[in-house]
Amino acid sequence: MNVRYFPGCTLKTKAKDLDAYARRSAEALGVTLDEPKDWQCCGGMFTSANDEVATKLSSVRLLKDAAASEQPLVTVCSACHNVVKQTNHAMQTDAAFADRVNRYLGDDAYHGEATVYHYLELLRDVVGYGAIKEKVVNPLKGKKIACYYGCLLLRPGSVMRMDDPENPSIMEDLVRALGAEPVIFANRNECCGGYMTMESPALAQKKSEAVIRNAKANGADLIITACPLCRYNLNKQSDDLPIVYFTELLAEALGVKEEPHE
Amino acid sequence: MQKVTASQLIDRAAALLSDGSVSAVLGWKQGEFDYDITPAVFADEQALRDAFVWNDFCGANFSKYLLKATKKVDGKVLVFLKPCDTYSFNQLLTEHRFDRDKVYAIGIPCEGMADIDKVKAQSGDGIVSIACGETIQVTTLYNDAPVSVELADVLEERCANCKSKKHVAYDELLGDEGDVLDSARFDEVAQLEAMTPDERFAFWQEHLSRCIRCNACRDVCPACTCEKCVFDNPASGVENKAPANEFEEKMFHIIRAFHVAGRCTDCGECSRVCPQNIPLHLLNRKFIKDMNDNYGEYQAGAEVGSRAPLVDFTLDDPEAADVLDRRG
Amino acid sequence: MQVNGEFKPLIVAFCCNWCSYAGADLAGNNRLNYPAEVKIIRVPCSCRVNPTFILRAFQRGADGVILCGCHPGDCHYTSGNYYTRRRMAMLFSMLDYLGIERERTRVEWVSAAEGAKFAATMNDFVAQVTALGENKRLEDLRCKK
Amino acid sequence: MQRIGVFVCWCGSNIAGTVDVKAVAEALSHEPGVVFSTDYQYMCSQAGQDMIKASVAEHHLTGIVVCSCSPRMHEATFRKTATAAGLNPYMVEIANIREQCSWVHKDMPIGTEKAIILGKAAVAKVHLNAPLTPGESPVTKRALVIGGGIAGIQTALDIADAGFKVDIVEKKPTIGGKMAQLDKTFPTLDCAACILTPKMVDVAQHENVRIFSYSEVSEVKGFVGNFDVTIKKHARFVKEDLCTGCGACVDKCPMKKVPNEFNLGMDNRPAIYIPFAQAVPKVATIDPAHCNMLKNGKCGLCARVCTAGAIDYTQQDEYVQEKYGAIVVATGFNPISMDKFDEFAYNQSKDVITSLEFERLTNAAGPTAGKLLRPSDGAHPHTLVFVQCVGSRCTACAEKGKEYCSKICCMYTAKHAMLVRDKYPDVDVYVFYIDVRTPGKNFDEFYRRAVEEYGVKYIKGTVGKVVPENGVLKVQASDLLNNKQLHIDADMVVLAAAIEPDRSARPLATMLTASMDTNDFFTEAHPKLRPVESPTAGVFLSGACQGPKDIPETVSQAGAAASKVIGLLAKDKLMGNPCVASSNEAMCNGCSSCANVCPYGAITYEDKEFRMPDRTVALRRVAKVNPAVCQGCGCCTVACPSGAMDLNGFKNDQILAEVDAICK
Amino acid sequence: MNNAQLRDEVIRISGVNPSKCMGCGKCSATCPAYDEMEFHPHQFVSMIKNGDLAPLLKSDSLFRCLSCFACVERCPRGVEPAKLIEAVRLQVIREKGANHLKPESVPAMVDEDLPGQLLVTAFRKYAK
Repeated sequence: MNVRYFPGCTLKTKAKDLDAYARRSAEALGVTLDEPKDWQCCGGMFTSANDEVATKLSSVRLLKDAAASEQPLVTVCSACHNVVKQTNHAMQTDAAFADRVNRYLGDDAYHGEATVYHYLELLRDVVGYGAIKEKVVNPLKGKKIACYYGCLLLRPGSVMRMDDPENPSIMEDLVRALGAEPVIFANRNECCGGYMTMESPALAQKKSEAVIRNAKANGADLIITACPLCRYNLNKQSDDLPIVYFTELLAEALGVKEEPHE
Repeated sequence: MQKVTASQLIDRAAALLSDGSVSAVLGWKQGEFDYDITPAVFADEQALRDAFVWNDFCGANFSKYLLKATKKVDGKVLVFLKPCDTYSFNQLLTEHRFDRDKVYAIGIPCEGMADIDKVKAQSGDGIVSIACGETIQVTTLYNDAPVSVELADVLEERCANCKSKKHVAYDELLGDEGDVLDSARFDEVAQLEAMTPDERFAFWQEHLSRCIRCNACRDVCPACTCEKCVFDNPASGVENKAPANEFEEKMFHIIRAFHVAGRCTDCGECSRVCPQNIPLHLLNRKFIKDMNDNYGEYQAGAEVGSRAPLVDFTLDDPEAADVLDRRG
Repeated sequence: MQVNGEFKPLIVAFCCNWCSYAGADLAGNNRLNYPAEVKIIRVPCSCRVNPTFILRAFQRGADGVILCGCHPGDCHYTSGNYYTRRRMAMLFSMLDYLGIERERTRVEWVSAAEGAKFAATMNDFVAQVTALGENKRLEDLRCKK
Repeated sequence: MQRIGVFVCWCGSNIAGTVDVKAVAEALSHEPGVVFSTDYQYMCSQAGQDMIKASVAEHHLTGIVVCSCSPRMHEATFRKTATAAGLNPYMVEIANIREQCSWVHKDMPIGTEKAIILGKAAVAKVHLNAPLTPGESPVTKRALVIGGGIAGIQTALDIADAGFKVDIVEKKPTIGGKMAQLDKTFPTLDCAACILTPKMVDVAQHENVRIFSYSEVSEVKGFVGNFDVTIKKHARFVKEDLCTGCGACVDKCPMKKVPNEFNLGMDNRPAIYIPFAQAVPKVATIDPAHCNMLKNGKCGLCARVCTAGAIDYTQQDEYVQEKYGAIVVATGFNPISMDKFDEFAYNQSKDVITSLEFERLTNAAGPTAGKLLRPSDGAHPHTLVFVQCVGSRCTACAEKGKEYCSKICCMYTAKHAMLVRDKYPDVDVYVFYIDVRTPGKNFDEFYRRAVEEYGVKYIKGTVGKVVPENGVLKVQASDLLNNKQLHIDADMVVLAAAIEPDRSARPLATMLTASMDTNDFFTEAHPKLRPVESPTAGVFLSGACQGPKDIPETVSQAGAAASKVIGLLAKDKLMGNPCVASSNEAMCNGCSSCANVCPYGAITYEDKEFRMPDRTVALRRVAKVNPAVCQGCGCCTVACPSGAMDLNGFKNDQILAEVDAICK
Repeated sequence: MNNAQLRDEVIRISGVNPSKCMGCGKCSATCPAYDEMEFHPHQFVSMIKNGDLAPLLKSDSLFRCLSCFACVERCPRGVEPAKLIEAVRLQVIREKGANHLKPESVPAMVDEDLPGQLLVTAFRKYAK
């Protein structure tokens, strides 16, 4: 099957791994990722104020493209996913906002017709973890993997509608499908410190440390994440515990992990 | 032209009669004119071969006829149902109006039925005979050669705006199954809604003042199967056999539309049989549209046992004033 | 009807026994005035009101019909007024569709404690119908004296 | 043709001040059928009523119109007068010319004119009145109580003590309900078992009470006074009449690893079990999901050790049919699931528990024999954090919490905190609260004792996150009064989970046609005046099935429900309200529209034979209204397309006659 | 804008009704940036509800919210404090010259691995 695929800015620069492994794994799973032409950066965060229109236009353009192609729109970066899904939700539910956006974007009005999936949702709901399990060639036996969700992937739960925001299992179930053992730890959905790392490195350090400490205390060998910023913050505080993108783990299990070209 | 032929239907009916599966057949036969097709009950193969017809003028919806037929006939009644008829069929089952076990229903595809007035508009008056084939061949007193009319050009309004080619009930299907369609049947209601009240009043006065209270709309309506109609019942307080004034026509039609609201499948029989060509379906569709808009999509007869919007509620239904305001 | 050259509308108010009729009684107890044009018919529940009653009132010369019941959720019979709400919404929308002035019909929820609301509603409704003038569109001249 | 008398009341100057009563009497005297018309100062006085009675006799009246105050005031009075005069009471109509005329209009001509019109409408209606007689139905002198918790037990005892038969249906193997699981009870701290178990024994031994334990109601038919109920007795694979409750089988059962539901899964029980020592009936039950003998025919140990021969592996579910005059719902409550609140790490740590689990943990008969031990490792805890309002007062997400206050949590949390501090003064106890709600006798005093005498640390604020790490629970919370975020290393966190109605309540409500609110609590007939009755006649409510309640409230409501039941069962016959719907069979289509809208389930259908015009006989489905159940709202009359359904006392033609009279 | 107008504007653009707050303190209990803030989430809600906005507009707390939405997710009343905070912050940075983050100060804060996402987000939050 074909889906529209939005990598986002960071996956073209500092998080090329996240992108490369996502592409290779998709191919191995029989999913073709079509990257729309001329996409723009999503902006990194969704401004919740309903009078902010301009900052949401790039996401709506992307969504319109997906709606026109009648394919779901898939993102892999947690931040992109959050922005695009929240924008789509606003277009569906806030008629006044949608009206203003549509005035900017020309004749064919958009009201949230596109379906937005996180790559994880694509794996779970479209490909199916059962099918993935069958395609695993390198089962990651014996590995204890902590799945770090951070904040953007699941929240707000009423909009993301991906998993229980307090007790998620979408990544853990993936880890099980890949043959490894998930490590459940309470700080998996607590913030890493996010962009505060610039202004208040101490805060980011404290938050990231708490995540790593909690994962370690529960016996993790490895932390996986879907967010380049989370990975950046956690990496800074981690000495021995590797922090990798979930797509890398997937590619490894599917036997398509080559060293990415730098 | 229709996709199944009369002879296919006759053969199948004859087979079911001869093996005893059914003991009577509800079908169409010709009336006074070729285009004047009426329902009939056929008891044996010979009768079928003599008189059964199936062509572009077989608009009659048999569902209502089952009420009497199933009570009169011992054994099963075979009935041919066009897609729109199946909705009425289900609705009557929802209301427990006949015994499903006494019916053998054969679904037949329908390409739409011809409106004789539209045919006449093309062929001219004085129709002597009509033959339905690839096209409709109309022989008139005043033309030397038969006039050829395309069915697609003379469809009844309800068929031009057909809501469904899918059969929602049958024991057996002849021909191919169709789909529920995305019809434009509410467009005319929306146009009326967009008029000023004065324009609307004028529109309805113009139409309803033509009513001669012949009761054809009621008598043909598959939702009007009351054991005793309120309009015939002196105790009901609204009994009136004949129109006394403009108000009463209006009252008759409002009450009738309200009585069938939520139960009307929009089969369009009322408008088809109205000798005065009053667009009665626009009253029924108004209720359907309002109920869809305010209480969620509901198609009467789509499934047996569903609960019609007027015998249901939710805690946050809109207020009457909001329903009006919403439309502006 | 015209009284000394002044139009006095005829208003029929259907009131449910448990809330609105009691609300009307309370308006009386508190001596809250409203026009005598309003004539109340008591029904057990607003859901007892058949559209026929409303049409009949119009046919016989009423200029406005108002239906009062318990607030949604407060029905003495638990759910009667929810049915009323749907039925009347549909009926009034149909009357509007036929070109009858929508201001001649109204549903109002009045509790037994809302005597003041009852009086205010009636004052307002009478004023509204008075402004419309006589109900020519739906009245039956034959029945009017 | 009726012979109608019109009686216009002055009500002193209340009416006569604004309405020319003589003119009204005069005008109405010319209405068709009116043979007598008069006025009087006080029609409701003895003299006024005597005048009416005399007039009925003198003028052979068949109908009466009283132009007076609101029928809500004196309709009953004048109906009695009519009865005394030998008329049917329903031949009286009131024209309300006081509240709805003289009191709201100031001008005499206007008031008089309106009063005449209202009088004419009443006269028009009386013409169409027919004598009505309330229906009678017998009363089965037995009550059914559904649910055997404290609410059901108390209701059953009160009914039984009044001399009526009562059956209790309890779905668990024993009665006792939630209260049996509790340790101490607030605000007196007496032990729950000490006050409950004697009642359990009383009810079991009462000659008027039968207990169907391990049973459920599977079907309810009929109506007030005459319910037909089917009770499903689940097979317990033990003959109740033979089992002595000795417990030999329980000891010998090799399958000992079944999570013990009575202790909320905090320890295990065997496949054959007696829920707790004081269970009533004290009879063993085999859990078929875990019994090896029932699953694969291997074992049979319990049968071998049972000296009473009570074990029966072939037992089947049994259905019992019984008739009842009244039904009491006492289905109780449960704590909500904590799955959606995992910021408290309930699914991640055994040391995060609910308050009900805490009850078991401090109960001498519980999994730790009453010792406060940390569930994860059995260690003595040093810091306890209680969190209030978990899932209560939660409007953010319907799938998650409940909008209402669960009412009992403030008090039981104070109790828990106090008991911990009393037994283990070395343990630090924090209680995070939003508000402390203690409206009850001796309740606030109790809570203050926890703070002032026992040193419980009450903190206004709540817990945002619990992180289990290296054997401690890292609790992050807000302290609103000090404007601080707190970080507490706790050993245990106790969640005051919101309570919700038992799951069995919803299907039961459908069976009983009893209404529920959006939270699945049963709705009372009137929130103030009829709080223990369901709007469905003959169905009564006891305990938390109607809303969150503590034990004292539950017991008082249980008694109240019992007294309502006793009042009903004390009658030999029920007199109905004659103003009920009735269907004209000849016109009925059998379409079910009326039954769809009936809030009381008063309409049923039957196939009836009708002679057709062609002399054949046809079966037709027709509606039948049960006058004992119908409350007379009239909703069905409008739903009925054919007009077959009509309402006595407010018939279509009567209302139309009023409309016509007003619009003339 | 005066305080009342500002409050109404904040309520309008955030789509949040602060009156729904029952004062449980869940937002402040759950906030990861609590200790960085002069005014805490529950105070934000209360100050906006009361129209007491002046101290907020001047406070650095506006720029300490991580937009992690923990308060939004866990609030039992659906108040969504993060959206309120953002609406107030927008009132500040939309003023000319009031950008909290200036491009010239960025180079000093970044290192080689810093993802572009971070800069984009920070600018969107802190500057107009």
